[in-house]
Amino acid sequence: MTARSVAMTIDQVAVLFGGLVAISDMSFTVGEGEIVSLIGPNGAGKTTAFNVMTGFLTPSAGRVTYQGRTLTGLKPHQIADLGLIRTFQRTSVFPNDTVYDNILIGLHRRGRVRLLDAILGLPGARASERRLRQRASELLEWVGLERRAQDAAGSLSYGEQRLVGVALALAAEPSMLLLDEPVSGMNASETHRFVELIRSIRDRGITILLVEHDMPMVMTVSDRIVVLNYGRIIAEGTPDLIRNDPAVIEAYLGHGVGHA
Amino acid sequence: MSEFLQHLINMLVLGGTYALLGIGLTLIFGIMNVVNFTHGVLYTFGAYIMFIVVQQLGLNFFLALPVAVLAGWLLGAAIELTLLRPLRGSDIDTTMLVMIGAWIAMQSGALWIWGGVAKSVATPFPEAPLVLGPVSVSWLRLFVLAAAAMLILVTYLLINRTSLGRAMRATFQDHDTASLMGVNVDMIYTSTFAIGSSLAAAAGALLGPVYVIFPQMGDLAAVKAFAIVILGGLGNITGAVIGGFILALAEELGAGYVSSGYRDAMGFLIIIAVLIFRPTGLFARAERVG
Amino acid sequence: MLEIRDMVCGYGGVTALRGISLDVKAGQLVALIGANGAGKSTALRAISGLVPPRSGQMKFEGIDITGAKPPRVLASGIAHCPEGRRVFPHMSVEENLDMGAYLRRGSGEIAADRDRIYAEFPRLAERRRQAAGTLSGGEQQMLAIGRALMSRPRLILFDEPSLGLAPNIVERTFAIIRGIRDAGTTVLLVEQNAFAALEMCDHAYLLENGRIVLSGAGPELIENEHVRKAYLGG
Amino acid sequence: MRAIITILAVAALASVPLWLRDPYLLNALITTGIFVIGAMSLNLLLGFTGQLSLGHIAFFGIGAYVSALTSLGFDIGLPGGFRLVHAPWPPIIGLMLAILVAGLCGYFVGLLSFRVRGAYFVIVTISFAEVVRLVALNWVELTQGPLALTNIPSIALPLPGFGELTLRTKMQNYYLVLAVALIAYLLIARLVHSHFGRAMRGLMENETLAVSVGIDVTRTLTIAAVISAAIAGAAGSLYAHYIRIIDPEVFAFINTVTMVIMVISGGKGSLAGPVVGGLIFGLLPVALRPVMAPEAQWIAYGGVLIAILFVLPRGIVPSLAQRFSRRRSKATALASVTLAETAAKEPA
Repeated sequence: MTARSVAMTIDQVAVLFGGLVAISDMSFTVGEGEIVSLIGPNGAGKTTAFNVMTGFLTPSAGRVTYQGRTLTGLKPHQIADLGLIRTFQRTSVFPNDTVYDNILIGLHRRGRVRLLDAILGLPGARASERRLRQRASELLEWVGLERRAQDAAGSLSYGEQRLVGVALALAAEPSMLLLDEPVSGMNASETHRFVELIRSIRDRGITILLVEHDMPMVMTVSDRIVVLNYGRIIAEGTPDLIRNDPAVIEAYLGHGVGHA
Repeated sequence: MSEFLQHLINMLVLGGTYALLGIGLTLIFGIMNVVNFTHGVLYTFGAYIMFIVVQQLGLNFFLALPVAVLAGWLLGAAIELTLLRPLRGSDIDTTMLVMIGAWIAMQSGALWIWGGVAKSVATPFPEAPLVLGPVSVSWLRLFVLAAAAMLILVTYLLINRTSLGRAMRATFQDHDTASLMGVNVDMIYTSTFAIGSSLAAAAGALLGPVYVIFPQMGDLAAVKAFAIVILGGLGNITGAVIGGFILALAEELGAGYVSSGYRDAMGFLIIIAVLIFRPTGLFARAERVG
Repeated sequence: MLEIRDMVCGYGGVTALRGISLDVKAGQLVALIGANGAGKSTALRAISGLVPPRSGQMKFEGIDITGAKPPRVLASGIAHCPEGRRVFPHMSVEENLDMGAYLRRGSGEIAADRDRIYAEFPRLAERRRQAAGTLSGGEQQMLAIGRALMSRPRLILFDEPSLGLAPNIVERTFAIIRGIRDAGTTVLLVEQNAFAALEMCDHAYLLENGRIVLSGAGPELIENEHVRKAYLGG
Repeated sequence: MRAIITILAVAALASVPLWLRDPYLLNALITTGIFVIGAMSLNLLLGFTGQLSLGHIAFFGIGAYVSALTSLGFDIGLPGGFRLVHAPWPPIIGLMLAILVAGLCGYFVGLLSFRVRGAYFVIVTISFAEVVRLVALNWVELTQGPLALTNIPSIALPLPGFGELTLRTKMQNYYLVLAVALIAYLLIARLVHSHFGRAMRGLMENETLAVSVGIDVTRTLTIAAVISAAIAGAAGSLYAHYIRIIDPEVFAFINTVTMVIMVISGGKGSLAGPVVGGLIFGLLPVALRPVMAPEAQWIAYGGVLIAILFVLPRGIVPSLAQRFSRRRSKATALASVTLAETAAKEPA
């Protein structure tokens, strides 16, 4: 690892559902500004790990720290306030709102004004609204959805909905972004554009943790890869290292997929 | 002490019918995810069937109970087929509001047909209660307890020992997969609603002669059924039986030692307390039929 | 055995299948491969009647089953082993197996079939009174397969049987599926693990965006340039 | 366009007492107006946060009782032999206190009941209203129980320099109700179009996602519950001082159902919905009275609720709006389809 400072530490985290072990003793770190991927077969505990990191699940043991703060006991919205923002595997949009309004909802953290100011329409609240609208337009442009701004988010294709999900997450001003299978359902050119987007996000100083099945995509974009199987880490390292790790090939990559 | 024993006896008698009410509601919620606001009306309906058969037709008291069960079954099936089947797949709020509409219409219908004057049913049991040491209990109430216990047992066996019951449990756990096993899910829904309704009607037919019969009698019964189901956990039959007895005990103690005016508040207070402190019901295995 | 012609199918405003035609010949193991969201699962759900088709025709052994509900499809001899196994978690192993025979009559024969499945999967026999939800993923997969067999189907639809299973269990599952075919039951298999599916099948169809774009024998498809690039990672 | 319709509607409503002389109809309009305010407050929860509260009448009734008791005074015994004596205060203070106390109750009920959702939430809210009703019925010393609180004074508006104006006539009360309704409407409109409104909408559409971008569920829903309860409390206060007699039946479940019907038929989640639905279902009984027995009316009531849910599940106002702007509605229709599809596809 390089001399980056550590953004997130996952320290001996375990999750049990009833008697079922979803994650056992998971430990790894993510450095500031790094792109790390978490891979492994379905049911290996990747999404569970995301849920623990973002407060949707309380781990049975161990702890997660982000920028020096222990996340245990914090609610999801409090964790979001620390700048740790995630996306979701399936449709992660507000389907009945326009794409533009989706982003405005995502800008919640930025747009807090006093309730009374908002109801009375005081200048402070109005100025804040103007700033939000400005910011929403910028974000739409960044992810390339400006032409879809006035369409209902639920009417978009899966690939576009994924982009809305990312724009929403970006609206929440993350310092670290957790992406849960962002390119599933995207075609090759959409995926290619998405990789560019991920890089441009990282270039703005945002740390990225990625869960993804699309191996070629993971291999191109990641600085480091963590491989999970049965709730345990079976390998960790650079894409080149992982591609050639016999344990990973046997448990996950299998026939030739690793050589993308 | 003897007063307390008397409360316990009353609790046993009441608890049986409450359990009957609760099982019907919990089945319908557990399997169909429908909050059945017509449950109380079916209770009222059962009581009026008792009144019609015994008082108006002059037939045997013991014959009236199976008639009420059958009538409840038919009315329940009719409600399911006309109101719920077309709304399959709608959200729970919509079916809940439709059930509220049906409740208003049916209760007003009862008021229209039978009027607001309370009716009573003559029973073949002796007036003099059975006295056992310090406590006494009327023969009618003993019969009610025995009949309720029998109906609960039949329902339990139906759910746990028959092929229909197995299909109901399978549908509750995963309706798509149940249909892949060849289960006619629509038929299961209709039967579930009909069975739940017939149990409510049976409870009404049993308690009607104990108290008096009037069109709004079902409202409190419905609330009690909700309290029981929440106590026992939605979809949990054993929980509903235990919940029925707990509610009866709380009411007896509340009426006996606090104030009789608050007897009927016990159900609501239990609902609020359980939902605040233990939202999945008192018995942890909440999501389960059987 | 199973003939599908121009089947169109979707949910609400979304069309998942845009007119597919395929044939499954008796005694074969036919694979349906494709990316996530290509419509593979929808195809199986349409065959078994969970999703009503918008248009097109389905025939099984010459009998029209277009638009038939699941119980009728099952009664005609098609069992569906759903994605994610979907055992009934609060029922015992034995009750799960009995659910598979829900439409059958004759408890003696059913018990005999159950014993055959226990003989095949001794783990299930050991756990016959245990709630299915407490089984491991692999055991649940065996139970789901056993349950599908309990209806004595002539065609079994398998939806992603390898999903979320450990590699060695996946291996075992595929061996069982081949065994089912070898014992004379026809199999239609939907699988994300394209390589494994192509290796073991007699015939395969490739589904992309709700359409069948390619079909042929397994080895043929493995050699196909497009398939190699898009699904085999090279 | 929308502003013009609103202004025209307000002008039309304001002109009513100038040409409508029938006191019976004016009376019906006033009580309807009071219930419309209640329906608007319910819509804030039901339509904008998606929480089906079926105990809403509790806040209305609490407002009515608080206001009545404030203006009537009371003398009750407390545990330990103490007595609490309250001398009558002006009704306008009663109105203020009604808003305050109802809002406070909304806060506590919200805090407790938003921990549970769906069917459970509905049942908690019903239970809450019933418990309040039973207290009103049984705490005879305070509320007179079933004997009702009578002779509640009319509201008097303080006019600086002129003393005060007691609202005795129907026309005066009509304008008071109209004014309060307008304030409530504007308040709700501002709220739902603000930052908070977006947070509420986000929670309603996709709670997990909303939480993940930093929206605090409890806080947002509680704010909505407080405002909703406070407005309902104001409506209750108007009711008490207009009818001048209240008994525990004000808490009857059927009154909540009436408000729900107003909201659902008009269109939940639309600002004008409860107004339109409220006017229809407030005045329908008046129109039906000469031709139908009361029981038959109630049967019709239940039947209409069912019919609306089958035929116009989205309500009158959204359905009309759809006709006027085809393009926008297409998008939403498509969106709801996609939503249904995801729901159908994703196993629970």
